[in-house]
Amino acid sequence: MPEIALVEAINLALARAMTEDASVLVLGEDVGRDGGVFRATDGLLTRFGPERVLDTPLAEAAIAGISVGLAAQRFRPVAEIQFMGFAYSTIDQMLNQAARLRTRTRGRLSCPMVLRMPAGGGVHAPEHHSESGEACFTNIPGLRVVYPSSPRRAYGLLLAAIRDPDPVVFLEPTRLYRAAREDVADDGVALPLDRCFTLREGSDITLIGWGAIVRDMLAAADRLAAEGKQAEVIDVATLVPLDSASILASVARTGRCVICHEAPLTAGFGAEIAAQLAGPGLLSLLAPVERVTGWDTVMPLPRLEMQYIPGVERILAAARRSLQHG
Amino acid sequence: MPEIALVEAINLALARAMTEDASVLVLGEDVGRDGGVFRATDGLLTRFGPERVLDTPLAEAAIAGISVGLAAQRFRPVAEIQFMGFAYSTIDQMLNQAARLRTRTRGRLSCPMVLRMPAGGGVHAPEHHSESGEACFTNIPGLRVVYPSSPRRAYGLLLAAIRDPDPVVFLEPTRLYRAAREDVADDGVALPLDRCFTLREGSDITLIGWGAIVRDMLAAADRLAAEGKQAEVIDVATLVPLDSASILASVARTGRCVICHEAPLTAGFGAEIAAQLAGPGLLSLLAPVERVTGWDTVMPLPRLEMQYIPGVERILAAARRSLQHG
Amino acid sequence: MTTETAAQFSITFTRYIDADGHPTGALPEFAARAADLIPLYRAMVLTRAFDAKAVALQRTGRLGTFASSLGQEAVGIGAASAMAPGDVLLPSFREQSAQLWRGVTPLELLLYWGGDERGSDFAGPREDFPISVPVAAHAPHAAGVALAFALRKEKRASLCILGDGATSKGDFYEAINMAGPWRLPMVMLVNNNQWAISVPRSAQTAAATLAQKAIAAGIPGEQVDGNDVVAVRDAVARALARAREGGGATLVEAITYRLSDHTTADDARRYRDDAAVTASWHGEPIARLRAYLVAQGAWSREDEEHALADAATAVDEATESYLATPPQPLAAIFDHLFAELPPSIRAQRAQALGQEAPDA
Amino acid sequence: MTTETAAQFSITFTRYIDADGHPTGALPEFAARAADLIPLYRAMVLTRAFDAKAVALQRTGRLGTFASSLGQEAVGIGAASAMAPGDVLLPSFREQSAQLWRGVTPLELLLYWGGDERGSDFAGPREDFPISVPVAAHAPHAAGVALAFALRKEKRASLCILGDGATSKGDFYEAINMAGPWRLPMVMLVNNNQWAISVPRSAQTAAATLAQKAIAAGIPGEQVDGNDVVAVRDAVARALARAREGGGATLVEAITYRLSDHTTADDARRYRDDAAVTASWHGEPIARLRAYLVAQGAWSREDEEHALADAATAVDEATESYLATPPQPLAAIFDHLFAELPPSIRAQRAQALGQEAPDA
Ligand SMILES: Cc1ncc(C[n+]2csc(CCOP(=O)(O)OP(=O)(O)O)c2C)c(N)n1
Ligand SMILES: Cc1ncc(C[n+]2csc(CCOP(=O)(O)OP(=O)(O)O)c2C)c(N)n1
Ligand SMILES: [Mg+2]
Ligand SMILES: [Mg+2]
Repeated sequence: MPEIALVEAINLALARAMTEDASVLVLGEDVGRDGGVFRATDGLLTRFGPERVLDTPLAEAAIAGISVGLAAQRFRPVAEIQFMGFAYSTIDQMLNQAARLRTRTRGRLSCPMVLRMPAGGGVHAPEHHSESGEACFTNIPGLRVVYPSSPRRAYGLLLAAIRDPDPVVFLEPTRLYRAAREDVADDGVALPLDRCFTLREGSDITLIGWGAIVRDMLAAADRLAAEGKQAEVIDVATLVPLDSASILASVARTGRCVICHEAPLTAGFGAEIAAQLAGPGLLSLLAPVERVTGWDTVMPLPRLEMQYIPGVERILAAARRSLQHG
Repeated sequence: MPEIALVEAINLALARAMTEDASVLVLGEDVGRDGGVFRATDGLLTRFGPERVLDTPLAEAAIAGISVGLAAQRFRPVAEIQFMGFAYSTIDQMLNQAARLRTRTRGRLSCPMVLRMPAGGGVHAPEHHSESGEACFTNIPGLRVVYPSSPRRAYGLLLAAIRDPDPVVFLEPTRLYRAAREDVADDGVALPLDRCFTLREGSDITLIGWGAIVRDMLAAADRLAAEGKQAEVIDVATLVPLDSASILASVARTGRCVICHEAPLTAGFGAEIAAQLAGPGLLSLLAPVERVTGWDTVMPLPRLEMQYIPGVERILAAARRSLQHG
Repeated sequence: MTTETAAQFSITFTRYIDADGHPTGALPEFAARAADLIPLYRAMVLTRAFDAKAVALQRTGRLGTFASSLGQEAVGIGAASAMAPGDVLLPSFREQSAQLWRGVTPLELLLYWGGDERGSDFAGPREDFPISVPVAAHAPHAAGVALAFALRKEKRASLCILGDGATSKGDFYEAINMAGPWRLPMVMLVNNNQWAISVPRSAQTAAATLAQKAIAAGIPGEQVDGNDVVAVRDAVARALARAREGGGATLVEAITYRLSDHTTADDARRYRDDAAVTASWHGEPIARLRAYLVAQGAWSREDEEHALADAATAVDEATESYLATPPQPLAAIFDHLFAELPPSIRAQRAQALGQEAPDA
Repeated sequence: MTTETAAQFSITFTRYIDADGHPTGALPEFAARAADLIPLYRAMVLTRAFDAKAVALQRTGRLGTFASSLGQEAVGIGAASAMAPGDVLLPSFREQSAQLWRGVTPLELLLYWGGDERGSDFAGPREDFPISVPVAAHAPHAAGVALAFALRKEKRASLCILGDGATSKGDFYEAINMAGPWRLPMVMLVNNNQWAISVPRSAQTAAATLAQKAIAAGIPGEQVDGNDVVAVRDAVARALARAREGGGATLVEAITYRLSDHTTADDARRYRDDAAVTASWHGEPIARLRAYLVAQGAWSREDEEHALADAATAVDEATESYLATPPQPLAAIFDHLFAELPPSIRAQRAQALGQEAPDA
């Protein structure tokens, strides 16, 4: 069981899915000979041939749109969008078409497609390459939104996403593509798409988040432990549908919660979790829910990006504030 | 001061803005001779000529995109998207371009444009014509999102949106286009873009929402009054930037809150308001925050749409639940 | 300076039967005997009867907004009659003629336009796409369906029908462009009815023809008289045959005229002259084919009466069933969202059905 | 059947100076005297020096990902030198040559690629757009800018430069199509360098030329040798002149070759043969124009040394200033978001700057 990077886990899951199911196709810009700009599809062309691994023309809306057509014809397209910054032109197809095909036809047609893309900043990439736009996809009924934060979860959740009979937007934390390494068994075992992952148990406070910031949450939990406070760390992983039960249960135990994401604060997906805490979770709360997020500003170019992206210190400050409360 | 319908108030504001500022242009599909499919631009072509009122080819992304170009050149384009269901292909331009032009150029170029569109259901329109997709626009730094619910607020807020030096997405409740009537003085007075509107004061519970459901909130408040409970009714009107202070102040007085919107629940913009109540507003809360929203399903075709759209009864049920709490 | 010609193109316009019903020359194989055209004629008559009924139902509050295809029946019938059953149709919102030919029932159409999703659960052509209300959004689906056929090496093709207005949308261009390098078995049929709501064809694009948009994609494009069902069928049949044989995609522009309002929600007198509309009645597809059939001795006044009566019966029966169909239960909103409803939405479903106290 | 020709088109390819630097005939007015081409030559040399330095800075961790224009310098210099100061440039991410000619400083370019927004606050061409990293997203902006000029009846035009890959994007087609009916003063220049990262031109579209995409929009389109700065400038100048005079938009395809990796983050050997790249060095724009100038007696080895030295100095000075420029303060993230910062974001700003307790 070799230690591999997150992007290699993606690659492994793609290869596994293609091996076990001939209807799985990979398509997108530069996914073929180049193996994808991050190498997520490296080697697949050689292994599965040009009828399973398709380099597309440069047109994101159509990449999503032809995937809908392929999926209606019982293929399972796994489309790659090169960076989340270029995924916004797919929203129309994902919202009006992919997410609705089953509903519109009362199940006659369906849309088992996956739209994968790297998301988030922190790799000093050019303008428009460091987006955290997940909130654009989370208020779309009929769509699942998945965002793993470790190689093993990336592997298992991508398998699940591909096997799922409905459309999934699958976000991959660019910052962890190479930085996150882990033993991953290529055992073809999928992880559930409707469950959060509790990465660390603790009774004093719950840290909840997704994507690259999960690593910072774990680091913050270490620091808190050194201060004598046990933080529970939850990787949401599947944003939609949300595993509210696990989240509410954790906060019911700890009474305190810090929600962390890289996307801007206002109407970021963290708001949904906080809203559930204000609703069904209210009686558990011993302190105001904290959100540690990107600022409500445009993601800056690389020179200031690390001051935009929230990290361990901001998580710690929020956690301490919460722990000191009441 | 004649009583006019909401769509006429829009028309009045457009005419006023065009009269007072020669850089204001109106563009979109069928906005010219046809006067817009809802007649929002009726008469403008005759009055201001084809150089101020432009019928565009059928291409929403480009309608947004050329507006960015016009705005960079100091025009103030007011672009109409025919229905919100067709606005999703503008998100790329609004998010990556319009909302960022000022930031990207450190203020050298800016983007004073308005993207108007009808939103919401309840008029038995065809498929894809009854969307409430505001959440797709609310996590976009640099963008304002405005959604009036009465003729007067439509008039004053549209004037403000057009005069604003930055891009604004302006949503108009289709259901109220003709149904909402009010005296409107064509006095050129804009309403503030950073303020909620308290439509009714009350000390027992706060009802917060936007768009067509505000009328149902008012009706619910009447019913609650008959039951001896005074509801404060707040029309959020400007979703982004949100007037958190007014909302928190109201809930600080009432301790109870029902947030209402037509869009689906999960990650709807109501979540942001609930999140603020779970955060800075927590100590005010005497009961769990209630959200009365569209279901997390695809907006059904007309035969079932009124069972999808939340109305007075669901608001009342939530309010009573809240009032009974604790 | 050297200037050389890098590429040359021409776009043809084809018609077989002129506005007065006169053949302009020999007709193609499938129309060799006039009687062979009778099914097409009857299908156009059925479409017109259906449209009239649907408009009437809307006017009396018993149907939602509806888009009539008055005067454009030859486009859909010509195209659909060129299809093999295994081909897949991806229609826009004004192609009930093609859908009816394909086996979508008048009842299904009424259900759909009456606001009931069951109208898109076609009992007949199970793989055909539902109507695309968003203009041109189905163009890339047609490319995807065609790609599926190509990958499976099936001799099938997809047929996408969209309007003149649709040729301004990025989706349209991206789809035909993708069809090029992959030689996708797809036919893109532009129903050029001269109007996109109030926007005339001339304001939509400076292109002299819409067929020439194919040149941008490196695929063949041609124009036909869209009121001549023979010309439409011939061009689409050739294009489909080439597509199925691996010859790639084709764009066909069918020139017709929208004799009706855009939809029942529209009042076309706001933006176009009645005179132009009246003039466009000359050469409309049904009268044209009737004139041809009559002149060929293949059609009588009695045949006409039968055809009208049959169409009326079919439409009336469908209307009765439609009006007698109760709406779906509220649960239907939830039950087709996912293959399996996630727990969070199961809870909402229960709440909606009032089986449980709500909790959000 | 009647089949008639509805429309005909042809696309020309033009070159003035061939791959070996030989004139293929008379040169246009602006190039009548060889000496007049020296500024263009020097600008190409400066661009190449800039690109080399930027790549070196990136390799040593002092610049972000960078897109070299090696071998494509004639496209941007030819185009920009055809512009009037009042025209507006909308460049993609590989058109530093055009930007430099327009007066964007090497320092500004380095700041931008070094990750500092101040690099897009051009002191020179104040109305030029910043670089468009999203492919083709700036095409509709160019149409909007052109529409602004047309509405104000100013004799100005917009020039948008984008790549061969960009011609697959809906934005590109929607923009040129809109330019048609409105006769917008816009020039769309396609820098066809044969590659979109790893995707070759042939896989991008089945169109025989990219210039013919203009036909879909009903605007003129032509091809030029993009390694011949005279041909590029001539075609763009004619197109701009026509645009400013109300003659509408033009698409110009400049055929060149990307001699470098896609960007510093790319390794082109993964997907293309070194041999093809090596072959493409023949006829590259700088050697070509130098050969011409030398043959005309307008350029000496000494001139060359001076040009190289001047370029090196300019680039070195810019590099020094760049490396000496401290980053913006964190407040800059907030201060250009809106003309006036709304209260909620003022609070975040304060929180970010640590002046106040956070509260979210
Ligand atoms: C993307 C999109 N934008 C706008 C609309 C609203 N709309 C419905 S039909 C129509 C005009 C379509 O014109 P055309 O493509 O020529 O088809 P026709 O109606 O003439 O059949 C418009 C603008 C829509 N349905 N979809
Ligand atoms: C909309 C969009 N999709 C994807 C990308 C990633 N990307 C950057 S450059 C590029 C290729 C562009 O090719 P081309 O238009 O030919 O320009 P070139 O790089 O050759 O100059 C791609 C796919 C992007 N920047 N924008
Ligand atoms: Mg039309
Ligand atoms: Mg290229």
